[in-house]
Amino acid sequence: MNRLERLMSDISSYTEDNPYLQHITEVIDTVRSIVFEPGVSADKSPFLRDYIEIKRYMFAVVLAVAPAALASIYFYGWRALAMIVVSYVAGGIAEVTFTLIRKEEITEGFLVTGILFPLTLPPNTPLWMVAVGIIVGVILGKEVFGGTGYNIFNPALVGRVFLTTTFPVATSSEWLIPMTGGWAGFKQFSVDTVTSATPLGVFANSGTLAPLRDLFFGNIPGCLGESSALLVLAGGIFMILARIIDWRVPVSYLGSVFLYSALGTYLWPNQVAPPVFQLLAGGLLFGAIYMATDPVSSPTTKEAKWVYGVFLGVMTVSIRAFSGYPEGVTYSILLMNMFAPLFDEMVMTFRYGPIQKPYK
Amino acid sequence: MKKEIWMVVILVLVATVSSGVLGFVNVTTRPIIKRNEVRKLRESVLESVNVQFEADNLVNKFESEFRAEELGGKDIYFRYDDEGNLTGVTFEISGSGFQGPITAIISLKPDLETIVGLEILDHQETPGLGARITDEDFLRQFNGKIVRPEILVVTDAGDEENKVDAITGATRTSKAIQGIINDTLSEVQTNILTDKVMERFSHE
Amino acid sequence: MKIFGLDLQQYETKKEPDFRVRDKLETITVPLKGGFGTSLSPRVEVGDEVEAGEIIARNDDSTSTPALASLAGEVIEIVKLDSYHEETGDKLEAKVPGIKINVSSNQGTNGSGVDWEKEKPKNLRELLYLAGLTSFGQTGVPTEFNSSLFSPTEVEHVLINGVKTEPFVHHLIDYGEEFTLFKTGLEILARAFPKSQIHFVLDRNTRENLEELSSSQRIKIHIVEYESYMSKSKMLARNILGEEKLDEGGYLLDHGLLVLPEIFPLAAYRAVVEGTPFIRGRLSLSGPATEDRVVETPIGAPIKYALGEDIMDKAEELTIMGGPLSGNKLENLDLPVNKNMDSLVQLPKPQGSQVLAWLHPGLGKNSYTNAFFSALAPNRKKVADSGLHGEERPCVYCGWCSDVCPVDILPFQILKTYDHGMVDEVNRLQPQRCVDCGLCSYVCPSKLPLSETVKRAKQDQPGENHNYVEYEEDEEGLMSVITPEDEKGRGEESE
Amino acid sequence: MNNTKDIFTAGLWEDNPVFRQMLGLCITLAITNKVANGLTMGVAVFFVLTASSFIVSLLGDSVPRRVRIPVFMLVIATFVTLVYMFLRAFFMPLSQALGAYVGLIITNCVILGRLESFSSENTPWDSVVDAAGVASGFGLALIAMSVVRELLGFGSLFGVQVLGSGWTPWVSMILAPGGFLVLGLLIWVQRAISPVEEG
Repeated sequence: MNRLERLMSDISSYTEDNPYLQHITEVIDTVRSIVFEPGVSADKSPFLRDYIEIKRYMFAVVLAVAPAALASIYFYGWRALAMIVVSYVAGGIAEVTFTLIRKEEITEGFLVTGILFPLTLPPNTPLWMVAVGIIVGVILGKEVFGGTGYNIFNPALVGRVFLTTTFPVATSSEWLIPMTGGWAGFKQFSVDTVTSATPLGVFANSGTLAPLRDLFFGNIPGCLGESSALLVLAGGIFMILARIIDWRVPVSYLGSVFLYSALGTYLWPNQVAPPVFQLLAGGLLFGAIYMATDPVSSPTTKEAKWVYGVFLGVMTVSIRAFSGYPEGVTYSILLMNMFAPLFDEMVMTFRYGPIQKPYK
Repeated sequence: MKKEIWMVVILVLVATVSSGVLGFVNVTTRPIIKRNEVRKLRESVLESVNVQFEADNLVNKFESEFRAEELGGKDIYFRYDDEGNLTGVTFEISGSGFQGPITAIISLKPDLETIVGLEILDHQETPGLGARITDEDFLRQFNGKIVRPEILVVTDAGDEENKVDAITGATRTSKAIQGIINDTLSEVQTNILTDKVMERFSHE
Repeated sequence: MKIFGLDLQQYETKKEPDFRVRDKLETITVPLKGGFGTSLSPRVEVGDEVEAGEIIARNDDSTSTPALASLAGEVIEIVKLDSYHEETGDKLEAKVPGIKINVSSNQGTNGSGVDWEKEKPKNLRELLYLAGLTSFGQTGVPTEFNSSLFSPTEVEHVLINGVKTEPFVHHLIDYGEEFTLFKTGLEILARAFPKSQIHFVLDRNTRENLEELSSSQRIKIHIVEYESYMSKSKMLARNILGEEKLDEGGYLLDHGLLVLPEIFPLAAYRAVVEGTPFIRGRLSLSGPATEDRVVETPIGAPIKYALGEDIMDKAEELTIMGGPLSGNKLENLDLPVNKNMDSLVQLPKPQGSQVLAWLHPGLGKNSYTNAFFSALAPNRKKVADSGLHGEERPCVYCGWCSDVCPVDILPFQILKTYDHGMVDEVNRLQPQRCVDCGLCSYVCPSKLPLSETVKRAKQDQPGENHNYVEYEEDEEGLMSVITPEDEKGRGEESE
Repeated sequence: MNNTKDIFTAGLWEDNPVFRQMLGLCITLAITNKVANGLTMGVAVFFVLTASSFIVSLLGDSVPRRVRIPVFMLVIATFVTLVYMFLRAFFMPLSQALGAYVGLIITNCVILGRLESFSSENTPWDSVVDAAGVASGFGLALIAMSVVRELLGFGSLFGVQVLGSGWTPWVSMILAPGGFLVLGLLIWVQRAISPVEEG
């Protein structure tokens, strides 16, 4: 026990005893458990436990998304980092306040939401909107359902949808053209070359396809995290290898997008973009890898994951091609989030048979 | 048996009283309601040709400016100058917007291609977004634009005579307005008006 | 090394255990219950002199197996011993009676064997009963005596479980030197249960050369993968009986399967051929917090003495009876060794207070996930301790528990529905398939009590016979057992 | 329940039709994006509810049980139609904003519910007080919701810009999703102030 740890345990026991400070004990304990691994032994078998824990589990996602976050600074300047910081601070305050009022435990899920949320926003989103969005996402998307583990929807996407419906002008009408070459965005705070549409928007309006090479490496306007397909894919492969996400969801999602859009391009060439463009453009990769795979809001059985992914793909291509929105990843994931428990239930019924009610 | 009769009696009684009261109120308010509707239409028509009016001289003003005629099941308002020359045509156009039907009043020059003015009568577009089609700034853009080959509502219109700026963030509604104008106009031009207007021209 | 799998072998200390014999004892306490059966009433009184191998407690009325004095000496006390629930490891209120003997001689018995090839099967079974060997197995070994719920004719398969796949646990038999004896033991078993098939199941690492065994038609050899759950008798039974039968629940002997530990053939050989009853047990000690050894010791010797004094130096570390994944915490090292104790594992307490542990690369940490970068450092020694490595959190539905489950159930769903008291939903999820391997709790990042909950859900199953016997306390505070026969009767009544 | 004040406050707060009984939500969600609409609807419902409560309690036992629903509907429909024509005649823009929802007051379960459960069994005075309380509660809910929604959605109250011209409108607040969100949050607030007794 070193000095720092002793100090923290002193603070913790002091706040516990003090009637005025009691309600922040939870915060102190959370900080303590974040800083020091608690040396608690298992008291029931198995006595041997895996070293994995929720903090590391969540941190692995942050690690996986870090390259894409760095790239967003490269493309759009340090303002991208400011958005991430605002998201963490505002969302963190909302989370802690809420859990203190509701006298619940502070959980680590916010580590992930806090960074994924700003990466789904356009690079020129005003900072105060980022704060509003993450607060709505954390409170209405997660805490009202009971906190991490109980939410129906992906909190980051709830925040994003709230922003796009509430501030449509600010969040979906103007896009920035990313900088490239040399140090690009690392040398400046923000970018102000404006364009009116993302590659998907351009396709919806005029049927012009952006070059695939740009889509892959990231020289295209779009949301912060989605600009470079390469880095998103790299993060996805890391998470699949680290078992943080299940490979079934992204594979079935992307696969069904590919197949459906291949068929769609053949049948309705003016409305459905060709498959490879579909895969690389917009937030599909980011959504398939970081959002659709959110363990809490997606199905948990293997078979249901396949079904979920296929439905996601069909819905995304349909929204992109036949609705008023050029992009459909967010809405399809949120919609399928609602069906995730149903898919699980169907799989369980298939595997174990229906629920027997012996006394009825 | 007595119960059933009582039931009928009560129902009849209540219904009679109710319909009596409603009938009375209806008779009193119907003219007012009718007047309100006509008024609103006339206001829009007058606004579309940018004629100033006061609330109390609305009727006079309208009747002095326009002559209404029903052609092909559609109310068309013709406008003449002092010498009796046809100077404009005004009628209602409608079609589906992003959220629901949009009805508007459009005024044209006798060539049936140059827009004099556009007014929105009714719509259900998103407030703050699509609903901004009722903004003066948006509508005034149409004044003087020429529908040839068709009007285009685009993001950066420039000074072209058949293009207007769309509403930021409401691409769908903007496109809907574009569609409504082009479709209705071509239909009205070919089916109803051209002959009639030509006839007037030659006649006068 | 497996990229996509649970590789608990990384924890293993590969060295061969040190075999040793303990027999310098002053007092021993023979527990009157060990393994299956009711606890016995003593047949001796304080002051009696007993011989090594003499039956000192026997109860023919209820299902039980005789208890034998393991060393010669004078009975000095009848004591009450702490008892633990065999499934949950909780300390029970009721006590087990034990006979404390002041040892006068550390000499073994001078019994004489029989020619097993000429004996009738019935006599062989009687020998096993009198040697105190029939308390093994889930429901005892069937004999003509009242040693089991079942009769010998119901035994269709006898399975010797030679699989030791839980991390650290050692085999109790030296398959090199003692192999001939062991093989003879198997043949004795084949004669004792003439209508049944003898199966010997081994894991891949145990012994390479097995041709000698397969010479006999009656003895079948099975080799299973080295996975931590393979040593579970229910898991082994799947290979022989098929899944459908097991999912119905009930005892294994309901389906004619008798599962016995690997020490059984050797003990049977000694009882029949050498005339030495089962008075010396074997116990393996292993784990990162201690020295690895296998000890042969008279039954009734205190655990800490049996294993050696140096175990006391490690007393602050966690001692587990059984394997680290499914065993129970052993708090009292003064308890005597009983017949069905076979392994102790000592795990160090977690070091704790690692600053920002979740940011460390964790090269020395074995994990189901590769979120640690230990997969990149395969040669680095992997640390094992008894730590929870995190706090309990709500389930995040990562699905790892169902991924590692060897029998394809959904532990997190069982936990969720069980905690909400949704009985029908729990039953639908078939918790009775669980083999108690503990892997679901092992991998859970939220540190939820998954395997414990599944165990409880399994016990609540309608029609599911409890794997273990239930205990009641009698007037004297001693443990009396509701005999499984009573239980069977009760079950039928209530349904 | 004879205390006039109790009857009134029950309808206004503890048994608030929107926040507690979850009645009349269709109207509540549809028309509360502007305070003027909310207020008008509140007044309309107030008039219809008190008037029909009064009439129904006067009719009292003379209405046979089996035809009570048709009779109630007739009474309500009469008053609703009155309001509808009145609004169309004298408040044209408001009546357009409220659209079909004025007509739908007829099917507002708040009204039918009060008539069925209270007015038909109580004295005219109690009935009117109860109706006034419930209708005020309904109006209160409408106004509370529309204040939040108009303030955030337009930055204005009664059409007057109060949050400055630089206010970015929260469009979703004007749309249906905002209605659901604000309703949910206000129910939360109301229940936090006076918690629901379990059981």
